[in-house]
Amino acid sequence: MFKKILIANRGEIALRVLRAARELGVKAVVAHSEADSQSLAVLLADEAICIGPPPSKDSYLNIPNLLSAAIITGADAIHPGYGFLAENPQFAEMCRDYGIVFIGPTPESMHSLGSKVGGREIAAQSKVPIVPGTGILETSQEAIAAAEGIGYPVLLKASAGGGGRGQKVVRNSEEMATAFAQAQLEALNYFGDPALILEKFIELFRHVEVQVMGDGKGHVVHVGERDCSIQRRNQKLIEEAPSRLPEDLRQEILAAGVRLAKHVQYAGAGTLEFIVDPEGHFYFMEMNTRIQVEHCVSEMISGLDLVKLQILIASGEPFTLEQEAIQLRGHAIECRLNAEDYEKDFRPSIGKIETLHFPGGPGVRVDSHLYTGYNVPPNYDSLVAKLIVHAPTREEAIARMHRALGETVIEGPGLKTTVAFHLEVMENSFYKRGAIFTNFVSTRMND
Amino acid sequence: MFKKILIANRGEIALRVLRAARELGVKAVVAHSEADSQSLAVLLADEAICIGPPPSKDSYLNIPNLLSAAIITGADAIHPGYGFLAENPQFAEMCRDYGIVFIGPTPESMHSLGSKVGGREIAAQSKVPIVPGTGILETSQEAIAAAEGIGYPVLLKASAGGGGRGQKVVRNSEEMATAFAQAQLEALNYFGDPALILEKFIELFRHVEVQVMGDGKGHVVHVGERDCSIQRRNQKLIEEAPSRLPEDLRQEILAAGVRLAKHVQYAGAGTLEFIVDPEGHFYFMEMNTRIQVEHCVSEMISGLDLVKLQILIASGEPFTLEQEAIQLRGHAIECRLNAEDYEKDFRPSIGKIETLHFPGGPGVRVDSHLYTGYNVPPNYDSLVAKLIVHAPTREEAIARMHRALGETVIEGPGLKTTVAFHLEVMENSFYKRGAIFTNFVSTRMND
Amino acid sequence: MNAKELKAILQALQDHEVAELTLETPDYKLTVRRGGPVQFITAQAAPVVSAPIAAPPHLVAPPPPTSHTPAPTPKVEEAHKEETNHYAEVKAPIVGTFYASPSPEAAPYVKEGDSVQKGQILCIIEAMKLMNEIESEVSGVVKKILAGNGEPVEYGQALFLIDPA
Amino acid sequence: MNAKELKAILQALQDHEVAELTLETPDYKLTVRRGGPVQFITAQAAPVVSAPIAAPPHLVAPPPPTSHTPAPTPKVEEAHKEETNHYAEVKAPIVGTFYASPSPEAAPYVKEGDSVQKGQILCIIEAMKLMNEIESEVSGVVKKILAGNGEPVEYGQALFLIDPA
Repeated sequence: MFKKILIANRGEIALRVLRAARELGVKAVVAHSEADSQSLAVLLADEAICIGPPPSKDSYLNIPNLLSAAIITGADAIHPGYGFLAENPQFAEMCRDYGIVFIGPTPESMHSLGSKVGGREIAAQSKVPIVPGTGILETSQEAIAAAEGIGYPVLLKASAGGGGRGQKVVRNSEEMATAFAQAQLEALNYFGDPALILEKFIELFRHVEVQVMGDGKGHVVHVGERDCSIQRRNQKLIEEAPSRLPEDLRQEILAAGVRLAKHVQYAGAGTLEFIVDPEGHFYFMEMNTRIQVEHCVSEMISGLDLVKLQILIASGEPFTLEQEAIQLRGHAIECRLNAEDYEKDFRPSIGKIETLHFPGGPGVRVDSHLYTGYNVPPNYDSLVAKLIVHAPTREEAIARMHRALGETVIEGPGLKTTVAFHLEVMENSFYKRGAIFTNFVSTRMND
Repeated sequence: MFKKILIANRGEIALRVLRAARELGVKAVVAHSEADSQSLAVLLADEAICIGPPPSKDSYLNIPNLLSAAIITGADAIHPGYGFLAENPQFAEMCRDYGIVFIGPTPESMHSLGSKVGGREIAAQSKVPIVPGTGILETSQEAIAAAEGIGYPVLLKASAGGGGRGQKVVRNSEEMATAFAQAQLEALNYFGDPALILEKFIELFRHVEVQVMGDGKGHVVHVGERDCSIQRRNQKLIEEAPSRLPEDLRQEILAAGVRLAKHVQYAGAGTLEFIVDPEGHFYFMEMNTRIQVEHCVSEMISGLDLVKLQILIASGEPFTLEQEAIQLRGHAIECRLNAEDYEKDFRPSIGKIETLHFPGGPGVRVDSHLYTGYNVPPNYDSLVAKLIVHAPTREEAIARMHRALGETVIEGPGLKTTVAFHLEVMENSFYKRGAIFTNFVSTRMND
Repeated sequence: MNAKELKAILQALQDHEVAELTLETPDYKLTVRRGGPVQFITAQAAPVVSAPIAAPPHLVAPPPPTSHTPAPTPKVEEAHKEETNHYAEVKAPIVGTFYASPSPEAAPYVKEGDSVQKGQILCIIEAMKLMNEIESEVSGVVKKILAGNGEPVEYGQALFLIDPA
Repeated sequence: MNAKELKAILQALQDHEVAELTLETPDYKLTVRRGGPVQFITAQAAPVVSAPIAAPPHLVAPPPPTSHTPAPTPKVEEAHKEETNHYAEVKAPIVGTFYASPSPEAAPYVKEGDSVQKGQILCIIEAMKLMNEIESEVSGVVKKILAGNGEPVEYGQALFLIDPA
């Protein structure tokens, strides 16, 4: 086991890693920016070190300072959390160069899985379905020919792009020429590269992802799947486990996830994201080579501590957990409480926490770095707490979440959170009966 | 299902029942004393009603006011929590007389199980071992004769007594005459009745109890057992589930508990307390005909909500849960955080909560009626929070509890809690290896 | 200005997030600070009586959680208590149903303005089908009856205000 | 002006997002600041000065949880800052190991009492096996060296106090 772990992150995930380290009896140093010197992880840490000014690029993304911090504090491993440097293969490589264990997969895994193209190749090799699509297209004629093969509607995408920018939905061949020209222009503007690819456009789908844990030598187990379809602008807001897919489809997707992760001899915690259309077709989207925000729902139904397992695997402990030993039980839901004003289109909201009261009782878990008197800094993302519930059935879990949200108080001058949004979802009849696709927030919440 | 439940209790258990009611979609009225008008249960309740001045005897034990409160608020059931009127058969009977459902067993069950003698009779009928003992003894000669049969050491007890008063340990026949006279005198002084009985004295034992749930028609399941050996002056301080008894002994005790509860066609939640000596002999002590403080550890390992089940059973819902469907998983520990000064011999400590921070993260549950700004009233017992953890193994649960205690902050002017005591136990090597008998606190904590 | 008008003004201030209002007329002077005391000064009178209004939950002692529970509405009798603290309050000694008269047809035991003697029956509280007669603890004039006929009353609830003789 | 009228005015202000309004009529004078005090003065009455609005929570921020974590010990440089706030502080611009001299055998770059020029090398911070020379940002006299040779330093840690020339 490691002597000391440097936590290269902030907020609730820094606290999450600190808790795991503490339970393993490993010392932890929390690396923090100047804005986070009074964060809960820093206050609870065995040791803390400032690694830069508030802007992320100068602190949580500052590789030299983070590595130096690990070196001078005598840390022999770094946990990157999620976001920031968690999926940066250069960082993982530099950790290796300096003799520090990066708690995550190898840089090589991250390289090959990190790009859309690489992920699609690996999926094809491991016989995991991907959304039908093309390589780079030169002309709208080529695009029309490809679209005929795939079937309309199709999606034109910037090859270099991401985040929905430079994308155009094309519903028939007449629309293609104009859309192609527009998409090229946008791709050039956003990414400096006009190259386009084309994919089948799947309008209505669930976002389902498979949690895997691997030992880096080919032993891979899944810890069930999660449905993360409640999103807004591609940001997940509510996740649950298990999904409500038919059992045979669930098993097919879980098997596909394990197959792909085994193919790359994946090490540590990873998530394979799939889209599942209403007909039950599923397509691999990408793999997230890190622990995720929503890992907690998988922990609740499995009883496992995925962050402890990450650390154990990275430290070289034999990972011998067999699939049969992982018993998934009941249903878990996570609500992300963001410091945003739901009434005002989720406008970010910051301020000081003056009154804080989290729910308790059976089946309720709170992961939050808030404390009374804490100032939510404006520099980082708006997640302030994760409220997770677990109950024997989905119906009971919804009732429990509703109850727990009703006990939650996060107040301060000017501070708003998304508690009201989540209460509304828990009361929504579409949500209650599980009729959820990724367009839920825009189409199902105005009834 | 009921329309409305009156909660005839306070503190964390009032909140616990309120949470269960809310998750079941049942309205709840919290009956409270004047001292508890700002309690968390009152603040969160759908409705609250003051039932008397601060002293318990005038409020939480005031049967007419409680029944009137139920009647005028339109409640069709009363949940008594634990303590106060929870095991008072007269109250249960009066509820029935006034057409209000008492959420608990029948008054008849409570009557017969409530007395020591009654409990011993029922145990004998259902072939559950009891501590060898006698009926009322007239003379020390009779006592000597009985002790020869049972084997020394023996315990002389006031027949009318309880709470350890009027008890004398007798280690051989020479001591008997003096002890008998002293015990008679004490029995007369404390209980107004010099009658004595004699029992085998078991010096070193574990306190192990079986949680059962019954439907009142003979269907009874157990929800595992708990070890509650960490006590001080007969007050439980730490409980865990499962016990660390050998598997065959565990199963024997669980079966004995179910057998006895079936024999009385027990309804609702109940606990059968056993003492288990180092040689593996076990003896039934008594049955608690209510939900207990430590029910949470059983909830953690079973995933069940015992208070919801209590309410469902009392409302007449069919209770069809089969023993095989109850899967116990992992290990759970509960620490009772009392407002007491551990450094000063557990002296009670009251005051206003100024800084409050409860732990979170995986496997941590908090049941507490505290909130920032709350005044801990001096009128009631000192339990202010229950900290419960769950993990795959006992070792991990201890590490988790230690971590969670380290995150706990309950501060106010003059206010002390037993957090430091619990931290010490979690670090104690006897506790860690499970070498625990009820004398742990007095014999194992000065090393 | 009566209680109802005052309540309406307070409600308006709260609805519109107004922090402070000062109003002076020949009859009275009113200062309201939300989260603080209400000052109500009659033009003739010097004494200042303040009544707490529902404080928003981030003042003074960190408040109890109230976000999704209805804010505790200031009870009517609270206001009365403030204005009239030289009156004796007769409180409910038990939980039950308040009856102003011995039977539905009968006249009420007392009306506002009546003089009562110490020990005189003021009302009945029915609890568990028993009628409990509630006696006045003081002699004086009934200024206000605070509970309605047939209403449930909790322990300690103020039922009458009596101006001691 | 009655409650209803006031409510209508407040509503209008809110609807039109007016922050402040002053209205004078023969009957009254009204000043409303939303989020601030409302002044309402009848024409006959002497102007009323209203007290400051609900002050920001006078409660000091509840302290962060520290019960089982060592209380953050005030850093040495904090004290220095107090005493010597006209001095310039040279802070660590990167995380690493502080070295006072270019090599173990060499003399330190500077000693307390030395005069230094802007741009002069004060020390080295080793980070990831690279030696980073740290220059003085001001000219002046080195009053205090706050880091020890070979000590780890975090970002922003004060290394030198310099009395500017």
